[in-house]
Amino acid sequence: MLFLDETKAIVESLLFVSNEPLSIKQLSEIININPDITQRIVEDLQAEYTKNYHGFHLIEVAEGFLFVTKPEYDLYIQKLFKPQLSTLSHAALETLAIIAYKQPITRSEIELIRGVKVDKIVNTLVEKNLIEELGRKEGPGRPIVYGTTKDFLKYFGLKDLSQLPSLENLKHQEE
Amino acid sequence: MLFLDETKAIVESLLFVSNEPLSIKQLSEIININPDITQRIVEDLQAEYTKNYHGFHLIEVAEGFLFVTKPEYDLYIQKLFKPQLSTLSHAALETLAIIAYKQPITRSEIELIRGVKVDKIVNTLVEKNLIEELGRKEGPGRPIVYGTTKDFLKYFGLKDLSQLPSLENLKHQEE
Amino acid sequence: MRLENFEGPLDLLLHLIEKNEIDIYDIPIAKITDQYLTYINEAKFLDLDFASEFLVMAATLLAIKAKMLLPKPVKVIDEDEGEDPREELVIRLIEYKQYKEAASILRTREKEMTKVFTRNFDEAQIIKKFGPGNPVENLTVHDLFQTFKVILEKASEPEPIYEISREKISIRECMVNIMEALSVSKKGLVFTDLFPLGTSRLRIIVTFLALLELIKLNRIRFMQSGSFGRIVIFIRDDEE
Repeated sequence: MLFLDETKAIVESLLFVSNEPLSIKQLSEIININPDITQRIVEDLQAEYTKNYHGFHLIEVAEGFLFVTKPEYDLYIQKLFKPQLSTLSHAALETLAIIAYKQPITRSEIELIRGVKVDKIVNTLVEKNLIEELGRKEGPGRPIVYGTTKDFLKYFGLKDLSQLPSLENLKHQEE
Repeated sequence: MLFLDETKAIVESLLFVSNEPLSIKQLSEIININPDITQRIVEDLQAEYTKNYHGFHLIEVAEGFLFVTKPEYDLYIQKLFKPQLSTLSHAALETLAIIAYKQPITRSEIELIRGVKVDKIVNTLVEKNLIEELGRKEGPGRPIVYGTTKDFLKYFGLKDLSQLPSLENLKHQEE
Repeated sequence: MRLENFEGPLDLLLHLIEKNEIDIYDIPIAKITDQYLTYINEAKFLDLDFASEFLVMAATLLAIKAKMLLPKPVKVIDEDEGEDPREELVIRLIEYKQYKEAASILRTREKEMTKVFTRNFDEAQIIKKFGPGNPVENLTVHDLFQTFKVILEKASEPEPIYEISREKISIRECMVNIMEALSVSKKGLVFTDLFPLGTSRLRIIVTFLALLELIKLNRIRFMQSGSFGRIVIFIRDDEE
């Protein structure tokens, strides 16, 4: 028989690693203890983590028990993940620039310009809703052609694509 | 200014949701508090979770802090996950050891020490994100130089590279 | 123990040194070379790359062995004395051994860490929960334009070309070289002198293939003064 402190620690470690709610039954079977003891331990843990100085607590959902952060700290958690929301890698920016100016364009045409594979980046840009599939090109393999989205215009504060700084300007700057 | 209990709860909630170690700097910036306070809170949390009745604790790894389960409960967690624990091959470990100590290092420099080709192993280690390209060396062919990543530190539970035993010590052990 | 159990030629050598309880600074090279060659002979090489690494080391060992057996020239210059042909190999072995130790320390740490689990949040899920946000928050249309401008400029530049030097040796060329050397020295050539320390792997292999080819063509012959004695190569006279 395990000591109560140790049993409590085991229950806590299991709840800690699980992304899914764990039931009293599951926990008891894994640890091989009486469900009554498990029940008491889980209630102990619930009471403990309700305390103010804890950032997460143990909630009971339909299927069992799950550690989740307390809702009042959502803003901070959002801040933690936010950098991933907004930053675009330089490679992604390059790819986006090429698509913006050369659309409709296929993946292999982008690769020809950038000199590297762009599969992943194109997928990321689609996920971020900055570009979308416009259709397929006639010709061998009928490759997908990409273009920028409405969200792209919104994010860059453009009314339409004609508002992109023109390449003609670029030429004149050069001369 | 937040009350200390609340600040502690916020730090805890951030550490709880993060898969990656969080540094004092990151935490302080997100919560917008003095790093000294963050440091004190993190030390508090470390002390708190060391206690026997907790199933996980706060370790310092890869230049940050990370909640992980205590090693003594791994059998129970394995029962929950039935995870496939794959360890690195001996060849991969040797190659990693050389890179860890001699970085930045080129592939042919590694081959000189190991006496065998390392192309495949280096590629595998890059895929596993344990090493990365640091740039190119000046000289003929401008070969790529490699170094270890943050994931390397995390994988081996190291705070930073200085925690590796020094080669001098290894030498003396021999004699 | 099979050859596949070793990480490479250095690993095999270290094993032999440990097994024989030999002082790494004073390797009985003849003994170790014999044992090394026994391993190689018994091995079935499936992976040619792997095999070539072991063969290169075999050649190195034979070269060292030959140098140590070579009688010291009479007119020996003092400075040359004390130079041990094993030195370079010993340095390599000691360095390799260090990293082997380091690897075993990493193995211990790895084992400890496999007992430890982190929470494994699906970050994509969390991000989704917070809504899409603006993925280009810190960028303006000017950044986009500048980036494209740089791409166009880069595209108009010619690709930089680097010359990569690589030794080019053909078997034919090597055969000619060997024959020329043989025609000059009537007393023949010592086999291992064809592979001085520091000879590139490619050259060793090509030289070896050239020798095999010359034997096949009946252009050269070998003489050896007893087993493990030095091997000397001679031109085969037409009359023979």
